[in-house]
Formats: sequence, structure tokens, C-alpha cells
Amino acid sequence: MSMTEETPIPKRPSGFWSYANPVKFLGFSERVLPALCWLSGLCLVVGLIWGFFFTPDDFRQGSTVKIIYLHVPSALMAINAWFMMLVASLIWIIRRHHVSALAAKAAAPVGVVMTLIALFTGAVWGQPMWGTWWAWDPRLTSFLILFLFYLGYMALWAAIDDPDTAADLTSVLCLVGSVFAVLSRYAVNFWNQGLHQGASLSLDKEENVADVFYFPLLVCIAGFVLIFLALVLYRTGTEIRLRRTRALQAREEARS
Amino acid sequence: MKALLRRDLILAIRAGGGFGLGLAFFLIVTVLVPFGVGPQSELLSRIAPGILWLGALLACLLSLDRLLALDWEDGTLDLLATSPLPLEAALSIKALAHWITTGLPLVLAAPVFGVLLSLPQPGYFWLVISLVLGTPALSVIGTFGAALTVGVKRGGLLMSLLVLPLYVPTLIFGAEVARRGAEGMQTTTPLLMLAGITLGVIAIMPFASAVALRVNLR
Amino acid sequence: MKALLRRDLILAIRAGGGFGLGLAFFLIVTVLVPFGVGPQSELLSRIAPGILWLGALLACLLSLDRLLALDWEDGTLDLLATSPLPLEAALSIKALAHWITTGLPLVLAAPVFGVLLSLPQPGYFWLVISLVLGTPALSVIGTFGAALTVGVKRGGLLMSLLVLPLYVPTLIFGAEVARRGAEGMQTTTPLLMLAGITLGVIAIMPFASAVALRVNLR
Amino acid sequence: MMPDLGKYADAVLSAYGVSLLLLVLLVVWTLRQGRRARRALQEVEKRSKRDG
Amino acid sequence: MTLTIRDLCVARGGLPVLEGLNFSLAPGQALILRGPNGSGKTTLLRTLAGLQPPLSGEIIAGEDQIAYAAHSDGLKAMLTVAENLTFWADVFGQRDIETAIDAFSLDPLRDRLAGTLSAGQKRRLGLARMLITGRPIWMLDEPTVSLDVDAVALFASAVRAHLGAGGAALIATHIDLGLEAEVLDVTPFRAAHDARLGASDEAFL
Amino acid sequence: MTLTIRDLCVARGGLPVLEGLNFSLAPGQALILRGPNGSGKTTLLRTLAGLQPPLSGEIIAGEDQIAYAAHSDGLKAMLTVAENLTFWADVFGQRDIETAIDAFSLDPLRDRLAGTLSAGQKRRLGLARMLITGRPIWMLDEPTVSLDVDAVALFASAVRAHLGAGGAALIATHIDLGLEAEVLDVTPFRAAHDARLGASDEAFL
Ligand code: HEM
Ligand SMILES: Nc1ncnc2c1ncn2[C@@H]1O[C@H](COP(=O)(O)OP(=O)(O)OP(=O)(O)O)[C@@H](O)[C@H]1O
Ligand SMILES: Nc1ncnc2c1ncn2[C@@H]1O[C@H](COP(=O)(O)OP(=O)(O)OP(=O)(O)O)[C@@H](O)[C@H]1O
Ligand SMILES: [Mg+2]
Ligand SMILES: [Mg+2]
Repeated sequence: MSMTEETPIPKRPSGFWSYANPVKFLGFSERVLPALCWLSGLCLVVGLIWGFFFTPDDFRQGSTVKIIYLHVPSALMAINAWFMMLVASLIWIIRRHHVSALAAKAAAPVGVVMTLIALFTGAVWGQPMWGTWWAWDPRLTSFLILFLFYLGYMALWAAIDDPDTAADLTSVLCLVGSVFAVLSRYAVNFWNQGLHQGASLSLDKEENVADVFYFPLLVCIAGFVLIFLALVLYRTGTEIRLRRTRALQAREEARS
Repeated sequence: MKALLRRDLILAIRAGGGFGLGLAFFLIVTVLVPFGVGPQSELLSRIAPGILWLGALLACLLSLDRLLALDWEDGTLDLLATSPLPLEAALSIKALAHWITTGLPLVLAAPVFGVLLSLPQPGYFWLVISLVLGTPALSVIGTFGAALTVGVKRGGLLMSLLVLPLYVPTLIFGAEVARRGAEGMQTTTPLLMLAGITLGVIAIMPFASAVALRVNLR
Repeated sequence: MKALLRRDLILAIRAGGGFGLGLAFFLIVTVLVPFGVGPQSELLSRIAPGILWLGALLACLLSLDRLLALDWEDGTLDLLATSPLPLEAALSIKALAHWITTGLPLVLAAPVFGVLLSLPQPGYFWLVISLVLGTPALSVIGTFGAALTVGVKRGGLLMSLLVLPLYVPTLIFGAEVARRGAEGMQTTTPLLMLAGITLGVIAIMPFASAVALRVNLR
Repeated sequence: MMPDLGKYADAVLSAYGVSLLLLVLLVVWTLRQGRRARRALQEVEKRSKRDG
Repeated sequence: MTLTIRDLCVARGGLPVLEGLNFSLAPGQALILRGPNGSGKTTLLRTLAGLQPPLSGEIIAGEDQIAYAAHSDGLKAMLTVAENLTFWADVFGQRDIETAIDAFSLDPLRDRLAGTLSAGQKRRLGLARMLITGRPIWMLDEPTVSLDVDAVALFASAVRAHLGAGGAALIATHIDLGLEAEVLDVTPFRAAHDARLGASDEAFL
Repeated sequence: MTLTIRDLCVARGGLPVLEGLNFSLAPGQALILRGPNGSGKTTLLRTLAGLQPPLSGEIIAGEDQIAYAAHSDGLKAMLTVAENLTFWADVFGQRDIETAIDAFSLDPLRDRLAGTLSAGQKRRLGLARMLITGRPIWMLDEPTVSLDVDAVALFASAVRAHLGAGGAALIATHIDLGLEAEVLDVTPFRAAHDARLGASDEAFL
């Protein structure tokens, strides 16, 4: 008596979950990637050129406002990348779709680079504005902590051979880490009230930056979101191929 | 459960003075700080609460390394996992044993080291209180880190990397209590936060640790 | 000899990023200090040179733990001791590998961490110089500590205890160079002392380490 | 063509330079990894088809 | 109390190593696992002991029935022989360690630190631990490694006594134990690798 | 190249375990050490390999003649089989690892990380290391632990080839290796414990 007769054949997943199948996912990403790449490139080029060449200087900050077109989008994406990893980790833990675990793995390096860009542009901005490269402002500090979480997460992936074990452990780390990241945010706020700018994108018109800065900023944010998506899709594909290569090689080895 | 606690304590004593070594590390960090930053006592007394907390944290961290590693290497963890003791309980006990051998001596010795760094008078009481409340959280969070990295070669440093960001909230509130205490300010809010973190962590972390350890034993 | 160096480096890379982790620990110590002592940048910039040196020292120390321990546990040391390679040479090579994987990255990263602690402008140059001269001594002395404690269970902490006092002279002169540099003072004397210590230690320590290791292998 | 950045030229230019460099490095690294993975997979797949 | 295995497939490192295993182990029965190096005996025992999940198939056994002894014995070098045994007795809720000490004639070594024992003496201590678990089904992975002839005989009689008391044993070994027991050669069950791969890799093929 | 032992007394943990040993090992000769668990075989081999000093007596052997294989193999889990062997070849100033790989049929495992091998495969790798040392006198402590029948035969033929090429071997084992060699039972040489104590304790009597 064989296994398949006893257990009911699982229903073919349809809709969204069908992309949990690596092959299907590869097909999908192959189809949307070119469009995504062009679009993200377009947004970035338009947004950054608009921001850099065709916006006036701020009356207080002078030409340094131009840094906002890199700083704010990268800061947003740094946080959102972690959030995406959290969701992907949850999906892996609950439904055990491999693509989801690999997507989390693929997103981490992109997230780190975003964090680095945010930190660097912030530091460069801080020098003329606050007179120092670095201040232990809560926002900056929690970003540094986020950076550490990214490093730990990637180091854990790198340290473990078995891909499923690595996926499980990093997922647990991501969950626990998220809780502690939120806690840290509160702790840091309590520890030091800061210098940093408030939210500039809130709908509250009072607080908002002027429209001249606002529209190119939106385009840049769109560009960063799109390039993040493109990179994560592409990298997930790479991870899937690596896993497939591994599996095939293992089979070959076993046969010989 | 009692057996595991007893065994861990005996081992800590026999295997080269488990009680003393965390302490010794704490001592040495405290002693090295003046060599590093210079001997001005006004400067030292300002940084004393923070450095003492940091030293305690690092001493904890360093001794985490072998919390599970030895039991992993000689196969004890495999056998414990197949024993009637639930893994969550075993890990809680191990965290407790770690606290007794590391955290507790640190708490008791901290006032003495405070003298070395010319901690201001009112600071002693609050330093001890904050360490009593905070160090259990350090042990429990550390156990989680150890469970995550137990199968990994060179796990020691990787574990530090994973655990230290998790220590941030505890450190901030703990050092804040000690610092405010030393400067004679209100300590209620950070004290409550510290206690909250410790209780929450004790209640929840062992489950996460057990999940991680089960994955690693697989 | 080259084979041993190559193997140690490969192992450091394969076994979970040996290069990155000492660095990560350094980063984290630097990051935690402000949480402990508070965020005032004027205070931080005063203690920065000392804390950076201390952080580098601790990062070195933590990674010493497994410098010989892994090779001991799986019997490699027994086999190396019966091989044609003199033990002194083997230990020097291991110290070199340790410096390449730990000391060198620390030196390169120290200026970045200086920014975090608002190190004053002229300090960067002297910090790097002092670390370049000082960290090899840390690796060599550390190898001696590792050789002394290699057979001992829970050797990690015991080793810290033994090694830290040996690190004191290096730390004093190293931090002094960095501090004086940061404050724009003369640095010649401590710099010469630091260089002297490092050269002496490199010339003599491997013999002591080999003796200690031979005793432990017995 | 070049806008006048005033005394903050260093800051703005280095921010743009380093950020774009980091982005480009990330993209190049990603593409190289992807190409290599693709090639390795193709090789293995060809072999496994041939061997049946 | 019978252990039944149905159509089991076990994997190591994501690759199936044994598949289509069907057997059962009744009280009083011993089963010897044989098979060349790397055929998957250790993997099978670990799976049955619950340390890793099977790829597919069923393992039917009561709760808390299985005691497992691996290559490494889980001995603490810094505890004495008696303390090591007492610890495991406490963990398994037993009291009596004397039977185990007698069965493997450990009495002269009782107060020696486990770290100072010779290879064979350590192994004897590791085996004595099985008696202390009080569990009916023993899983032993190469139990007689480094034992001398006398110690092998001690071991064989301990197993016989265990079987006589209604226990069961599954033993992986390469040498002859002098036990009258059924032998299961795992060689025919080695996984045909092209048929299917590990659960985790399968998704990628 | 002959190894000669005169009136040797070896100690472990400060206590003498074997005394009055006299034998010699000529090129082409193998000697099997036997003796019950804890009789001191491991201690004797470690002493001869130069890892610990003898209590008294003489060991006459050329420099750098002895290759020693202990219970643990000194394998790095994170290096592949070939890398492990290459490392030791470099240390011993040899080039060729192929002979060793062939002798223990490690070729299919060549690129596997040593950490993922089964117990017997690891052991085979550990034994292959002996061939790589290029040294004439082998000291082997229970070399066939966890080896299956085929692997034991491989080992025996490797030893035979080594002897044929003028090497010598001293092997401690409890089981039959299928080698035609002299046997030395160490039991008669066990130290009478009341007679004398370890060198380090003697000073206090
Ligand atoms: C190393 C230094 C800095 C870091 C790590 C940093 C980090 C961040 C972060 C995390 C955000 C939040 C993005 C979001 O949640 O929407 C942000 C936004 C922002 N930052 Fe910075 N920042 C730094 C320095 C600066 C400086 C010096 C300035 C200007 C004087 C600045 C101006 C802004 C502005 C205007 C925003 C937009 C606020 C918003 O949209 O929420 N930042 N930065
Ligand atoms: N990570 C891995 N990747 C691929 N194969 C692996 C991995 N880990 C183990 N294996 C293989 O799994 C197989 C089963 O190993 P196992 O330890 O169960 O064998 P065994 O029957 O106990 O052998 P022995 O008699 O030598 O102890 C071996 O061929 C081993 O090489
Ligand atoms: N620290 C110590 N104090 C007292 N006796 C010790 C100490 N260390 C080892 N011994 C004893 O020395 C004896 C010799 O041990 P050795 O490992 O050489 O035996 P062996 O012949 O290799 O045994 P096996 O066949 O079990 O491997 C053993 O009886 C052991 O118990
Ligand atoms: Mg096995
Ligand atoms: Mg022995």
C-alpha cells in the first residue's frame, strides 16, 4: 500500500498561493521583471534629476534639502524591507512555502543597503545641519539597531548549511527581533528626546514640506519601492535556482 | 527539574569555578576602563553606572557561550530532548542556573566595583535594584541566543551578534535606573519598564528558545 | 606553514563569517556604550579613545576562545604536535591568522566607529596608528592564553581572566597614544613603548605558548 | 547646467555619489549572482537530462 | 507498547536515505540493524527516537516509550560515575541506580570522574544509563564500540534481561553481539534517489 | 627505523598503568595490542607517540618516525574530504592524496564536507590520513571502530601494503582485524598499584 492512496491528495493551491510553487514563481517573475526594471529606472532617473537639478534651495537648509530625495525613500524602504521579511517569515512558519523563506533571505541584503544609504545620507546631512556627523537621536539610534538586526539575520543565514533549518531559525529570529525592535524604539525614545525631523509625509498640511520638494520626493519614493521590488524578485529567483541546482546535484551524487 | 538545576550548579562549580569567572570578567572590565579613559574621578563617576551595567552585560554574554554548547557537544541535549522533561522547562531551568551562577554574583559584587569607579553615594542602592531586576532578563534572552546558535561552529561570536541588539531595551532601562538613581532623580518609570520587560521575557522567551532548539536538534 | 595559514583562513570564512564577527562585536560594544553612559556627545568624545581601544581588545578576546579550542576538541592539535611542523611555528601562524581575521578588520573599521562616539578630529589618525601597532600584540598574547587554557572545560572565561592582565600594558600605551592624539598632544613616548611591547611579544611569546601547549597535550 | 550647491556642495555631492554607488554595487552584485546561478543550473539540468 | 513502522522514509541533510521500511517490534523482541557504512542506520534510529521528523510514513508508538543511546554518551566529564547516573535517574523519575551499576560492574569506578575513564569504561557508563531510563524500547547505535569481550558479554546479558522483562531493543551494529535476535539488513531499503527527493528539495525539482 | 621499548612504565592521571614493557617493532612487522578496557593501551600509544612522557624506561626511535591516529580524527567539519587530506599532506610535506583516497575508496565523497559524513565514513577519512603522513611507524588506537566489514577489509589491506613497503604498525583493538600479526596482551604488565606511585606523587612519600 503506498502513501498516496491513504492520504488525500492535497488540493492544488490556486490564486495567490499558487505562486508559492517555485516554478510558477519563476515564470511570474520572469514576466513582470522587465517592466518593473524599466519602471523603477524611469522613476529613479526622473525623480532624482528633478530633485537634483530642478528644485530650489530651502531658505534654511540651503542646497542640502536635495539629500531628502535619497534619505527619505531609503529610510522608508529600510523599514519596509524588514516588515516584508517579517511577513515572509510568518508565511514560512505557518504555511511552509519555500519561496516565502527565500524571499525573506533575498530581501535582507537589499534592506541593509537601504539602511546604509539612509544612515550615510543622514550623517552627511547632519554635518551641516546639526554640526555633527552623528548624534544619538532616537530615530538615528533605532536605525542603527535595525542595522544590527539585519547583520545578525544575514549572519545566521550564512552560518547554517541546511536550508530548511536556516529558514526556520532565521524566521524565529525575525519574529523575536521585530518585537525587540519595537521595544527598543520605545526605550530609545525614553532615553533621549531627539533633534530629528518629524514626519514630513503626514497628510496634515501644516507639517508638510512644500510642494516643490514634495512631488519629486514622491517620484523618488516610487522609484525606491520599485527597485526594491525588482531586486527582491530577481534575488528570490536566484535563490530558487541555487536551491534547485543543489537539489539536482545532490540527486546526481546520490545516483553515482 | 530539580535534578537539572542541581547538576548545572555542580558543574558550574567543578568545571573551573563557574561562579567566580563571570565575576572576574566583570572585575577586569571595570578595572580596564580607567586604563582606557584615564583616571579622572569626576569623569569616572559620571560614566560609572553605565559602565557597570555594560560590564555586567558583557560578563553575562561571555558566559552564555557554553550554556548549551557543552551539552550539545557530548550529546546530552539529544538525550534530554527524548526525556520526559519538556524542553521549555529544561531551558527555563538552564536560564535559572545561568542566572544563579552569573547574574547573582554580579549583583552582589556590583557595589564593590562601584567604589572602583567612584559611583556617587545614592547610586549604590539603585544599581543593585536595577541589576536584580534586569539580569534575569539577560539570562533568559541569552538562552534564546544560545538555542539559536547551538549547532553552529564558532557559534560564540555569532551569538553575541544576535543577542546584543536584543539586550538593548534591558540595558537602556537598567542603566537609566542606575544613572537617575545616582543623580538623585525619579526612577519609577524606567524601573517599571525594566520589571515589565523582565517579566514578559521570562514568560514568553522559553517557548521561542525551545522552538529554536528543536529545530537545531533535528 | 602556508597550508596551516590557508586552512585557518578558509575555516574562518566558511564557519559563519569569521571575518565579520569580531568586527560586529566591536561595533556592538561601541553602540552599547552610549546606551549605558548617556547620549551627551561632549561626554562621549572624552571617553571615545579609551572605549574604542577597550572595544577592540574585547573583540579580540572573545574570538580567542576558539583559536585553539576547536583544534583541541577534534584532536587536530595532537596530530599537529606529532607532525614535522614545530609547535612554535604553528602557534605563530595561528596568531597571524587570528590577527588577519580579527585585528585587521578592527583597525580598518575603527575610524567609522570613532564617528559614533564623536571622536575629535585629530584623533582618527592616532587611533588607527595605535591599533595597527597594538593589535598584533593582542593576538600573540591571546594565543598564549589560549594555549594555557586549551584543555580546560569552560576555558573561555578562565582565559579571559588570565589574558586580560597581560593585556594591560598594551592597553595603557595604546589608549594613551589615541587619547593624546585626540587632544593634540605629543605621542612619541607611548608610541615607542607600544611598538617595543609588540616586537618583544612577537619575538618571545610563541615559545612560551608552545611550552604551555605541550604541557596541556600531555 | 550644474545647479549651484553653494557651500554644501561636498555634502550633497557625496551623499548622491555614495548612495548611487551603493545602489549600483547592489544591482551589479545581484545580477552577477543571478547570472552565475542561472549558468550553474543550466549545466546541471543539461547533465541530468542527458543522464535521464 | 509495540513499536510499529509503516512505510517509513527517513532523510538526512535533506536527502532520503532509507525508504519503504515496514516492521514492528513486539515486547520481548530484539532487532539488529545491519548495513554498510553510510546506509542510514543512525538516521533511522534518530527518527524513531523523535529527534527528527520522518519524510513520510508512520511511526506508531506510545508516548515516552523510547530510550535512545547515540554515538556520544552525554556524560559529563566533571561528574562522577554515580552522579552521572543519579542525574539521569532523576530526569526520568527513577530512584534506583544500583541495578545499573551492578549490571555493568561499575562499582569500582563509582566515585571516579567520568572524564578520567578509558574509552571502554565510558561506554559502559553510557550503556548503564539505558537501564536507568526505565523505558521499554531501547534504541542503541553501535553500543559495543570500544568494549572488550567481557564487557560485550555484560551488555548482551543486560539486553537479554531487558527482553525477558518485556522490553524491546533495536540495535545498530557492525559486529556480532552474541544475541539471538532477528536481523534487519537496511541495504534493500536504501532510497532510490531518482524516485523522489527530500521534502524540502522536492519543491525545487 | 626499528622502534625499541626498554623497561617502559607509563602513567595516566599520575598513576602508573603499565610497567615493565619490553618489545621492539621491526620494519615490516605489525603488533596488535590487546587487553581489557582500562588496561592502558591508549596511554601506551600516546606515550610512544611522544604526547606524554614515560614514567621510566626508554623509547628508542628515530626522529619523526611515528604517525598517530587517536580515537578522534582531527577532521574539520567545515572542510571537504579532499581539503582535509590536502591540509595534512601539506603539513607533512607530501603531495599526493590520491593514493589515500583510492585506498579507502573515498572518491565519491571527495567534495562532501567532513561534517556530513556518517560515523564509518569519517573513520575511513581519519585512517586515510595515515597514508598521507608518509611516516613508517603507525600507531592506531582502535582503528576499526564503526567500520563495516568491507571497510575493515580495506583497512587490513592498507596495513598489509604499508608493511610490505617496509613500514611497521602498532594497533590497539578489541576485535579481529584479519591481519596475520603478533599479539601483545598488556594484561600481565598492569602496574601493581601498591608497589609505586606516579612520579609526581612519589616525592611526597
Ligand atoms: C545619520 C543620520 C540620520 C539618520 C539615520 C536618519 C534616519 C531617518 C529615518 C529613520 C527617517 C524616517 C523615515 C520615515 O520613517 O519616514 C528619516 C526621515 C527624515 N530625515 Fe533623517 N536621519 C538622519 C539625519 C537627518 C538629518 C541630519 C536631517 C536634516 C536635517 C534629516 C531629515 C530627515 C527628514 C526631513 C526626514 C523625513 C521625515 C519623514 O518623512 O518622516 N535626517 N531619517
Ligand atoms: N548533509 C548531508 N548531505 C548529504 N548526505 C548526507 C548529509 N549528512 C549525512 N549524509 C549521508 O547520509 C547517509 C546516512 O548516514 P548515517 O549516519 O545514517 O549512516 P549509518 O548507517 O549510521 O553509517 P555508519 O555505519 O557509518 O554509522 C550517509 O551516506 C551520509 O553520508
Ligand atoms: N585521572 C585519572 N586517575 C586515575 N586513573 C585514571 C585517570 N585517567 C585514566 N585513568 C585510568 O587509566 C587506565 C588506562 O586507561 P586507557 O585509556 O589507557 O585504557 P585503554 O586500555 O585504552 O582502555 P579502552 O580499551 O577502554 O580504551 C584506566 O583504568 C583509566 O580508568
Ligand atoms: Mg551511524
Ligand atoms: Mg583506549
